[in-house]
Amino acid sequence: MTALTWIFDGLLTAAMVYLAWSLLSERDLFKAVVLFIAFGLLMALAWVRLRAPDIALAEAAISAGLSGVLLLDAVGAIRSPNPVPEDTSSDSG
Amino acid sequence: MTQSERGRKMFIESGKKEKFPMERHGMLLLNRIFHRFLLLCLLWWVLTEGYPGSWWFGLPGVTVTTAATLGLSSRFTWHWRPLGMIRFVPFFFLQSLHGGIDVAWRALHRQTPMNPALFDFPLRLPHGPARVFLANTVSLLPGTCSADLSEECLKVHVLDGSIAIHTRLQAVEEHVAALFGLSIPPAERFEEASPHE
Amino acid sequence: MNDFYLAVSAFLLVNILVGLVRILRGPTPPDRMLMAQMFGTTGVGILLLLSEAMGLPVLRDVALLFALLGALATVSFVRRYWPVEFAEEESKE
Amino acid sequence: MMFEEWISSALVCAGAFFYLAGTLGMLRFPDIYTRLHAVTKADNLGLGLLAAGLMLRAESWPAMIKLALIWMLALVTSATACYLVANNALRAGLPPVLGRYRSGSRP
Repeated sequence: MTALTWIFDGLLTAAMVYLAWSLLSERDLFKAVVLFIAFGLLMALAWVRLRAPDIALAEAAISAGLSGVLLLDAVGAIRSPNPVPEDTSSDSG
Repeated sequence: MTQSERGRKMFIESGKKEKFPMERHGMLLLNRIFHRFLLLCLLWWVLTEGYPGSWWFGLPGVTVTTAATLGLSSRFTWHWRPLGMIRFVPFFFLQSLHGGIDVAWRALHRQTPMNPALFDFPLRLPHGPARVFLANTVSLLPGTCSADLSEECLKVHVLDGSIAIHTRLQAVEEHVAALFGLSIPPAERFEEASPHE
Repeated sequence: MNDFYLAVSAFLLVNILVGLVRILRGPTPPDRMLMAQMFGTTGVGILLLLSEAMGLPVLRDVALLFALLGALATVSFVRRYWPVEFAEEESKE
Repeated sequence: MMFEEWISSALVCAGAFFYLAGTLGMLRFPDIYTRLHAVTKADNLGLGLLAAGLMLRAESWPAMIKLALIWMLALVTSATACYLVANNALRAGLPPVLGRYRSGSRP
């Protein structure tokens, strides 16, 4: 355990706690989903630091692959169609 | 021009194998099966990092996968020319390095100087995987980003509209054509000026 | 030598944590989504460095999975959350 | 051996530098299209140089090829994602910033 590992682990833990808090207290659902995807990545890194690469593998597949896609799909189904451009009218083509 | 017609004809004929005589067809099929089998074996070897015990599981898996790919992908065969590949890879590396340093300079500069523009780049490549490959390559080369692949044009977003973007993209297109063994008509001269200025 | 790789991976971690700002205040949803993809890419880099620093070659498989699934969330975002193309086609028919 | 290690370290540092440039680009570039450039650059050069540096120190041939495979996989996925986002943004009518731009003086 050198000082560098302490720094790395401390940063990772602090970022995860901050990210968890901000995604739970977020009102905008889409923003919360994106934060959740980022959180899943840091979670996988944490499993790696705990020397559990198999769980990290599962975490990567579930958080990046499965939950991200499912949650985005759900948020898209909840919201009205064509939600993105707020400052531009439907000037497509 | 005749060369380009020949290239297109070759491209069209590569899709319909049933015109060949029966024996030739069989040989080609065997050849293809063999190549695919070798490729999948290589992939398995790489994925297991050469662990010898894994071949008990790997060989049956590779065999089944070879059979499955033959059943699934008869339409999407394409051939990369080795010579084109040897020319393409260093070209791609040099171009990415050059463009990457350029974009990094813009990002690190105090004022982020840039001059973004949208270009319509007329395509000379025939329809098919070569065009998709070109669009992806253009996206990967920093400084350019393909935004819309339509019937005749590739809409490209560039970070700096004042550089000779057409010449650069034509060079990329020629390399892709060489990679796929296609011949394309000679380049036309373009006015190298930003259309939005 | 291991310290060097750990230091670089800590640097990359700081890098994505700074990029978190873009998720929190990106003006449009695609900006946020792009930053999530950036998280994935940087995560691949961190995992490769950690596999060298910690002496765990298994982590390359985790990195492979991240590279494979990293863009999946973006694709789902474009097709499901922000389906402009489908809306256009429906309105034409 | 020493020489190889130096080259490897230099390549890893260069990769980290391009990651930094990509993040800074994400933060500072004016619109979604220009930010796409930053992301694909981090994918291509950052990961590429980093993987190249680690390839020099890989313990076996398959490990080396696997690193290259990871890089190529990341290239394919990032190119696809880049095209999808840019195309969709264009269709949705998100206006790109065009013409000369410097931070602080939006045209």
